[in-house]
Amino acid sequence: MVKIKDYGTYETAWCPGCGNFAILEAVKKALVSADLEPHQVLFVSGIGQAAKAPHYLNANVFNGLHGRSLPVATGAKLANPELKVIVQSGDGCTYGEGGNHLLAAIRRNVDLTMLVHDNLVYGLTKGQASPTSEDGFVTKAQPHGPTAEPFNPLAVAVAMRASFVARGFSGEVDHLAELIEQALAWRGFSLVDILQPCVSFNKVNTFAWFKQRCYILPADHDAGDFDAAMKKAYEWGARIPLGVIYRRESDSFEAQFPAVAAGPLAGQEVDRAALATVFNKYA
Amino acid sequence: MVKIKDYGTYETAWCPGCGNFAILEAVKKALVSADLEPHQVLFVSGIGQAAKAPHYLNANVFNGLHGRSLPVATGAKLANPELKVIVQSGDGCTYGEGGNHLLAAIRRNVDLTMLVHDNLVYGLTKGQASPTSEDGFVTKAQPHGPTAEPFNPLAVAVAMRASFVARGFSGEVDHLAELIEQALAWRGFSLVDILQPCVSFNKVNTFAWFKQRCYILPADHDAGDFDAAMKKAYEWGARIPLGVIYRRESDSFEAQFPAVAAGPLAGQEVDRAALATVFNKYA
Amino acid sequence: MAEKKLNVLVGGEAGQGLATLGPILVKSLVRAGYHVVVTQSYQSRIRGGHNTFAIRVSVDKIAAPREAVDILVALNAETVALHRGELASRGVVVVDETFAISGDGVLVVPYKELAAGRYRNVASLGIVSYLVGLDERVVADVVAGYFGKKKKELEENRRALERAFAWAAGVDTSYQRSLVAVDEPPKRLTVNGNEAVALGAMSAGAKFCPFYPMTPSTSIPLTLIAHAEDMGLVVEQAEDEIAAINMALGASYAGAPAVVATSGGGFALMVEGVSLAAMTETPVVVVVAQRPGPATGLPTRTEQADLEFVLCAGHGEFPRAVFAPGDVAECFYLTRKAFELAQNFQGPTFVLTDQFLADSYRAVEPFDVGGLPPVGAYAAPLEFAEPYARYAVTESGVSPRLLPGASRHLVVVDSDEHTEDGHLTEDLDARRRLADKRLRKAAGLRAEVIPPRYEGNERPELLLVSWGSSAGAVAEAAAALAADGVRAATLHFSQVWPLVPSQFVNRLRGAKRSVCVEGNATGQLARLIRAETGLDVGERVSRYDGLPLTPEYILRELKK
Amino acid sequence: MAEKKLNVLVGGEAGQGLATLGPILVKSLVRAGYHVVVTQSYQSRIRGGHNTFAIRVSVDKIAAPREAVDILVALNAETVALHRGELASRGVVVVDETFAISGDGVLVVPYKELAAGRYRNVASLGIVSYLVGLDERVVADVVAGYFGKKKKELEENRRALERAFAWAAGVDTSYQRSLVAVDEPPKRLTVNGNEAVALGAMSAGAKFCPFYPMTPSTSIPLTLIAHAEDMGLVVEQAEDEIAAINMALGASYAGAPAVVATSGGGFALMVEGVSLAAMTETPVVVVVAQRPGPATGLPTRTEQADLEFVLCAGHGEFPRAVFAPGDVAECFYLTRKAFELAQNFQGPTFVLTDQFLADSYRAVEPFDVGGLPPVGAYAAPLEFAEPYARYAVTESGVSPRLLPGASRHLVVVDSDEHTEDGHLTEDLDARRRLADKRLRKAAGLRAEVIPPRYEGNERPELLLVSWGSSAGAVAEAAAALAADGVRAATLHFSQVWPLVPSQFVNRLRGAKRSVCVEGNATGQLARLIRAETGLDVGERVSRYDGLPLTPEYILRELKK
Ligand SMILES: Cc1ncc(C[n+]2csc(CCOP(=O)(O)OP(=O)(O)O)c2C)c(N)n1
Ligand SMILES: Cc1ncc(C[n+]2csc(CCOP(=O)(O)OP(=O)(O)O)c2C)c(N)n1
Ligand code: SF4
Ligand code: SF4
Ligand SMILES: [Mg+2]
Ligand SMILES: [Mg+2]
Repeated sequence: MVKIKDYGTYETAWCPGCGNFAILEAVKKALVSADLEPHQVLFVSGIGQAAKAPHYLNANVFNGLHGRSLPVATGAKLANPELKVIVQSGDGCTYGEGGNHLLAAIRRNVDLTMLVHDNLVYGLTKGQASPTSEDGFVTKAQPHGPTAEPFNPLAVAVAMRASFVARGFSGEVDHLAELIEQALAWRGFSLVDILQPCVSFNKVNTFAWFKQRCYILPADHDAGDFDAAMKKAYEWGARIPLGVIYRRESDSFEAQFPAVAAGPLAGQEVDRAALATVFNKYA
Repeated sequence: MVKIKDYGTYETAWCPGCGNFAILEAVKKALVSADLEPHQVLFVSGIGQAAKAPHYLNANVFNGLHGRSLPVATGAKLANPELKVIVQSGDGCTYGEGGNHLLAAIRRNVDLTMLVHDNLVYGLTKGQASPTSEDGFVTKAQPHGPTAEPFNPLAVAVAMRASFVARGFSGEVDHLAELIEQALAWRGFSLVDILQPCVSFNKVNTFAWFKQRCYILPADHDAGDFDAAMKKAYEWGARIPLGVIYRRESDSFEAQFPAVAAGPLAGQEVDRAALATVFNKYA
Repeated sequence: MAEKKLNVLVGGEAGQGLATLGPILVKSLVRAGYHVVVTQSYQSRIRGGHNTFAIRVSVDKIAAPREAVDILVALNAETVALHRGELASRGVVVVDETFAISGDGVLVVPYKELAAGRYRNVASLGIVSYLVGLDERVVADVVAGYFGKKKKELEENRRALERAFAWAAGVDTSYQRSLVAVDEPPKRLTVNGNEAVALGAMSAGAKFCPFYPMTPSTSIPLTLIAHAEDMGLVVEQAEDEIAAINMALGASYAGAPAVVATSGGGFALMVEGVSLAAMTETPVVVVVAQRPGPATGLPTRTEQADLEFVLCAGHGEFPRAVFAPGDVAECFYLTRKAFELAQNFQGPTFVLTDQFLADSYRAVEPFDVGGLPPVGAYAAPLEFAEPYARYAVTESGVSPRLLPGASRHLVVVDSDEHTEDGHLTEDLDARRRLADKRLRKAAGLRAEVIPPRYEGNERPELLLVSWGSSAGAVAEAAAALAADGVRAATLHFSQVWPLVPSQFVNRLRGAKRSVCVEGNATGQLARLIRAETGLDVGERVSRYDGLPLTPEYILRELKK
Repeated sequence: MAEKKLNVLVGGEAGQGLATLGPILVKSLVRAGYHVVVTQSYQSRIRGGHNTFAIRVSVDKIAAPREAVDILVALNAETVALHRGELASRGVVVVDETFAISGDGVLVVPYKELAAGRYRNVASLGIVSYLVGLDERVVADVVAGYFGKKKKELEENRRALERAFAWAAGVDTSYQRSLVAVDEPPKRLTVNGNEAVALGAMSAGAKFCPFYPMTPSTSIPLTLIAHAEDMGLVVEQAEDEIAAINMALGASYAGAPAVVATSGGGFALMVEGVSLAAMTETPVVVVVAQRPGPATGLPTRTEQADLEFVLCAGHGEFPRAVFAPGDVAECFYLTRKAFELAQNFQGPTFVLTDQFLADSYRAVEPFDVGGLPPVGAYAAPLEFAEPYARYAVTESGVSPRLLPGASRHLVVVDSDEHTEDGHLTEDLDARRRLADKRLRKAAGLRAEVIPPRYEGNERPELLLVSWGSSAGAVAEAAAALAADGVRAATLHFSQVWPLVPSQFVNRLRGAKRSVCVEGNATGQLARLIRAETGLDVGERVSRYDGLPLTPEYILRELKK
């Protein structure tokens, strides 16, 4: 049985009061509930405050470039389908710089879990608007608020009939842990957008702001119903739903590659006879 | 009064029978109906067969990099809001390499028209699957068909509540010309996905295939209704709707920049007095 | 005895207010007539960790940071532990009483009596200001300017300052390190490298700056935004760096002089766009503020390791100009020059700085608005053949450039090889003609090169060769050697491409021993010089631990 | 009299079947025991325009294309107009009767009697095969292999071939250019540069190839896909080149030897990923098939202008190895070597080819499967300290590499500067130690460098220096000069980084006159040699009109 302490405790570089702490805790809880051992898990992240999270637990880690976590994760999963691959990064990283990879990951339906720490701001670079920043969110870079409308990741994911689309909140750790556990158990691509206060740069969407608005979706929300999901994806403002918004069984990406079905590529020797046959085709 | 011949006739590098010819014709018709003179218009394109289109008429042209037409167009429009800016490129260019820019352009709602020549294939590079290629579309690069689900540009655009979302077909030139004219008249970002046969590399979605399925949306389609639009965006297969799928008035992007409101930036001299005041702030 | 030079180091956690204290103290010092060189050292985090703000201040002109600390202002106990060893003799340490630190030169401050927690940084400001002999009114003025509109904050801070000055007046004079007063201080600006780049761009006529945030470049667009309304600028946060440079090219094509600023990783994403700028012959100024790599590296530290990368960035062959300012004033003037060349030669030009310079405040002579024509403004060509062809082949390689929409002439530009009228072609003769045309611009750029600056002994036994932000450290190291009787000289490149060997080979040949001093591990300038001249700059001083070169570091390495 | 060498040029529009005719003819010639050098020239369009497929064929080994055409097979009238001037004396032109072209050496073929429109290319194939003296059965076999499963097509093509041979047998023998027959032709492979790269990668143990299509690199992933099921490869089309290289790094980290292939513009987008490979110390082979730039340039033509770009690509400093195969066999073996070094030194290595070589079919000695150990396969380290640290500092700079998930040891890699265990750090001593560790790998790479190949006179009056795909043209030019009594020699680089000056400086010094022959405008190898040695390769032959270097071109330029 895996225990929380197997995942270790680390000093972090986060600000006291940051929502990242609770997300980290929820992630650990989910890993323990899923009975995953540290070496079975690979965390891939980009760059940002959120993207530091994998450094703060015991696991395999590939901390890559800003915006490029999903392609790395896709490659790793294809190379070793036995790894439980979890991507962790910020809203800027995932919906900004990395937007094109998110579209591709949803379409591919790779079996991995994407946790977006969504603080509606660029934290590490000191508070510029992120794609999810709301209208009128004033920063040094956006003195009159963002010039573009906010990106609604859930609506886009639902519109693409993504495999698993959920929203969590760092202020509901147990619920979040459960959500992550569901995402980990899901076969295919799972997107969990996690609302998170940034105490240093987001003075609008604070813990209290979220707390007041967030509610856990009732059991009767039909995550299999596209229209209902789209409606929930657009609920924002007075009330913000938490939970699995949309879910759709679909074919696994990896299964399309016979080599991947045979297990980790690293273990597969070059077939000399096959190679000779291939060479011969050019004779 | 502008005439079709003002837009010239050029030799093209397209295959005989390609849908691009009809799109070019429709574009010219729309420009003439809109009474736009060649020098008032700027075409921006990427790289691909579609992206060659602007070379085949008289206008200002910025033929840039594969996937990067939208940022160029955005910059040009901000620098000179008096230009009528039209972006023309392929499905690979716009939904593949350029996916992140499409998301950003929709969110920004820049006043420009994006015409996507959607032949469901990479033409210029000789027939690999594009993001819109259907399941089972076999190519040399996809011997068992694409590994990912097709991208539905209309659904994503509608989910993002894009300003103007439409679909045309190269086999309905007059309807297409009208659609483009509407897009040109629209204030804000207008996306026109144009179905187009590629006689060389797409032997599935042929002219006949499209012709059989495409129908013009009846007048009672309410393009202002999100749910109705989403439904139409997903209609594909036996029947494929043509026309304006979704429409939403929203604030103009350019208006947020006072300098842009004052006309072309090139004409604005550096204000020496203001500069002196700025310098003084550092004293 | 009053001091002519001092080195003040303020240290603490991120979030303790260094970023307020430091600039206010610096501006006060500059207003009081002193010269300054600031070195900021911070971590890639928002709260906690350990940051420092070091101010070297002097009555006379200075060019570099120094290592020995005269006054250490510790906002937390860790700062003392980390930096006590750097104290000069008679060095003073300013601590809070709760740190329970004592000893020679330790000034224990009862901060809780002076100000509430949030305002302690301003209390520290007051104390150190008193110790260096600043007039309270000067500091209070700067504080007022800083908190300007926030009435309540201003009030609290002002009170903290007052109390601190009052308390400091009562301490033993042995803690004082008063600077020699400057009578009738001349007006100077307090500007860091990034601000100077931004101001230079504005003065040159920049109208458009799309950006994606990346340390240490971000304050360039932020400075432009701060003045956007006054100056009629358009500054837009892009979805990524690829978008940023392509937006810049679109805007520039349509007539708006454009600049992008980023750091190594972001620049990597702009490389394809750089090649596009060259092919379409579109002016664009690209500022690369270097930080240690590879990859994310040390995002908040300094290095000079992207020289070769910037020189060779982009597929295909095309001319470019690369500037590497040696100080803050050069950040201003060379950014202007980069605009001028981008516009005149219609292509990409580069300004290569680094975190040290980007964040280094200096006292700068006021820029003379009258003497600064906007070089970036688009000037319509006086004549051109009709029908208009954007890429008309000319002797200089520069073609008359019109703007789309500005006349009935059509402006067609293409990333493919093209004919003179801008339309794509597969004609291989046209290819050669157009490639030659583009490459001919190199001659024009070469004619405008800023020669490297030679200073010191005419027949040196030691020549220090350097580029970019290390100018000051090298100059002061050479001065120290000269003071020790060494026949020393310096050869400094503020433009690193193109190089015109005839401008400097005799200097290299004339030195007995030459050493290339660079903030990188592999000696990139030395390699470049050899590539262009065949000459070997024999030895190297390298630094690549994330910190800027200092005179002391150079002298230590030279002795090895 | 039978010929020992011939030059056959087939020309026509895109869509007329050159891409079928050419490879079948080539394979037939190779099966008949001849050597070949193919040059493909095509436009960036799918139908129309003007394409050529040139086959130089010889009984003896040959290395380069030639300009004078012995047999011109014109699939359209335009081809005659464009290429008649290139005919050698006694040259033959094969045309359709509808072109209404006649004259000396013109063989007018009544194609409509031989085959329906779609099969005329195979009728042409039959005629030219007959003219060069190929056995009909050899050609028919290749045709059968080509159309393999498509029964009906095969039947029609076979009939066209038969009729063409029959018709050709009746024409005047003056049109024949029979090659000297090769008795018992040895078994050789017919492979082009891209195929050889792909086969080399497979043999080396490549398991993963993410790609985004880009001419002229696309047939590398396509060749891998064609054999993916047999060889257990994963080939996936990525959303863009940034994704491609990052997917490759993810897969490689997890144990799958990975390769990406692209051209200049796509490589520009991979530059940030290259730097990431270096920082995370992840093996990856990057193939860059060059084409003329800047920007989109001439997408289907050839050039050697991305040498400096590839050498300096990526922010920050790190070691790399860059190979530039001189022929198709080298494409195979050097790709293997690139895998070997990527795996052994844990970082990015490069294979730099170009459109000419990528598309150039050659007769290659069969690869000996027995003698080709999969170098790319991951080998677990024999020992390592515990707790496991991915970046344990070692003398060689290479750390024991484990795979994630393969054991209980955790494998942590980071794009930030990191400690030995892979976790991000801001410790500046660690920075220096880890940077030194990474840079130390350069020594290991240097020890493995393939020296440049020197051939010819030991005291040359003329030394031709070259790199990459121009090897053959330079060798044949030197041979022609030698035949004319010139004391000529060649110095050819198939590995262009690192350079080890001691391996070749004496050769440069020993030549009276040296000329650097490059497919670019600015002389990039010459500059690189000067950067590394201080030596000036005096003169240059440059070609940058999109066509490959030929012996004739070089000789003409040398005479200028
Ligand atoms: C290519 C590139 N561009 C920009 C950066 C600078 N950068 C680092 S983190 C960051 C934003 C982070 O925002 P987000 O992803 O929301 O994470 P947060 O810090 O808010 O958790 C940026 C722009 C970078 N590292 N690389
Ligand atoms: C950065 C980059 N990657 C790849 C290419 C090669 N390329 C040129 S066109 C094209 C695909 C075009 O497909 P699409 O946009 O659908 O246009 P179509 O030819 O089908 O009209 C590709 C991949 C390129 N020019 N630049
Ligand atoms: S800046 Fe914001 S997101 Fe980053 S650690 Fe601090 S509170 Fe958290
Ligand atoms: S390849 Fe397809 S899209 Fe391109 S010109 Fe030919 S038919 Fe049209
Ligand atoms: Mg964020
Ligand atoms: Mg297409």
